Amino acid sequence: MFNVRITTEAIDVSSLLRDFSDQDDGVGAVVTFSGQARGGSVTALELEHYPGMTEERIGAMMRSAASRWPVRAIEVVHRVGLILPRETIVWVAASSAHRAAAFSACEFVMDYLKVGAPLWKRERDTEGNWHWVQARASDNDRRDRWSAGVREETS
Amino acid sequence: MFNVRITTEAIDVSSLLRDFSDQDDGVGAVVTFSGQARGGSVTALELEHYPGMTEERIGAMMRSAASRWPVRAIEVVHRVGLILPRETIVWVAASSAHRAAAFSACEFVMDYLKVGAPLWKRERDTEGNWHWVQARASDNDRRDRWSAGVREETS
Amino acid sequence: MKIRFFANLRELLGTEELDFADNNFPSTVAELRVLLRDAGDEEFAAAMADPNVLCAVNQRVADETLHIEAGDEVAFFPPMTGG
Amino acid sequence: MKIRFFANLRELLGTEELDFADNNFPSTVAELRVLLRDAGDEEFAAAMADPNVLCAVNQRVADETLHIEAGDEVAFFPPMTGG
Repeated sequence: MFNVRITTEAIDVSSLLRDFSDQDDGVGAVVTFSGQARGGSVTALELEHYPGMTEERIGAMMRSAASRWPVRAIEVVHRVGLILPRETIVWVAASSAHRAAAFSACEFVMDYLKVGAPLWKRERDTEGNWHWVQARASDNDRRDRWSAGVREETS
Repeated sequence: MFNVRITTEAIDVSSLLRDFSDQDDGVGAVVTFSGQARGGSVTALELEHYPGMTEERIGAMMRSAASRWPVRAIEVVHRVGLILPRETIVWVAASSAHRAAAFSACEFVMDYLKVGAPLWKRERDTEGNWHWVQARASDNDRRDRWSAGVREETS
Repeated sequence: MKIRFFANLRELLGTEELDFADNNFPSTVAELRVLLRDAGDEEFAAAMADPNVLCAVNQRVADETLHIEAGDEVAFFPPMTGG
Repeated sequence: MKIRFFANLRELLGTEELDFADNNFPSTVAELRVLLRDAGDEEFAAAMADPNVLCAVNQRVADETLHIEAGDEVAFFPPMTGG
């Protein structure tokens, strides 16, 4: 029902979606998010995390989502270690009998994960130098809108 | 970039996600929706559509989404004909450099599709009788909230 | 000129298409609805009068006052329930 | 008692863990930050004073006034940038 996994292995979104969709007897709606490493001036990413706390924090986010919307299952898989362009960094899936609930739960978990799960990213530039990624205020804004209550009123 | 397909074949969300994720050089964010036929008192669904108009209408929804958010690609696959419980009825995928755009575009297209694409659903009950599914006011409400402008202001 | 029917309208009428001689063709969607009432049974006639039943002209949902012209593709159907 | 450091703090300090004798342990997060300034170079000291740098006690982000007790798991890290 609530599943979180941190892995150094490559994430295969295709098989994750197959397993997530199959686990339930026709749940109705499944929404997924996958975040990929972009290419261009970044030649690699490295993700570091706080073992234990990461799983605990993401677990709390999933339970919080489930208390707000009638979700059936939520799954998060986050990769750590070295990640190359095009590879998947994170996968979030949510299922529900109601599509609006599945959309909200998936986006909610992703918005909280970005700013509240102890993971840190650094990027390698074309010259081979590593730079820690700075947190963005816009990510805090996206999380905060879930507590503003505006979205629920309009949903 | 914008792809819509109506099919009588079973929809394999797993391979659709693999192809959709692979088409782009590390786009950043991919959001997908899949709607499955529920089981229980409904033993089968049958979907009827207006060929040509269905593709045209969904195409217009995808273009409308792309004009509102910076999306890279949108794909819709909708099954018609006989559909059994657990099978996938519809698939919507949206990709963007920004996760908020991918979430919004995917949900927008799905909300409009529900009430604005010429498809009709009937259900077979446990006694083998077919019943046309009635449109729900809540589906109109979900579409209308995209024109209320509230969501954009909070995003 | 052909008129198409979908879903329960198709079932009520027992056919997915009606032929209309072009010279008898009404000028607006509203007039066409009136003409079509005699094409089926009472339930079909009621559906034609139901404002929830939609008319598409050239694959776009049309206003009741839209003028229909020879060569237009016309269809009637109930509220959509895809997805 | 051990204190863990992540990301750029770990790099600045050159280690992922510091040992503190329990009897020297400060009573609040704020006091611990002051004590830790001497553990690294100037840049590390500045990070310890930076309110954006977070402290987790027992795997929860902690308020500056939180009392730290023997056996607590304490960690410092910059704003999170996962996903």
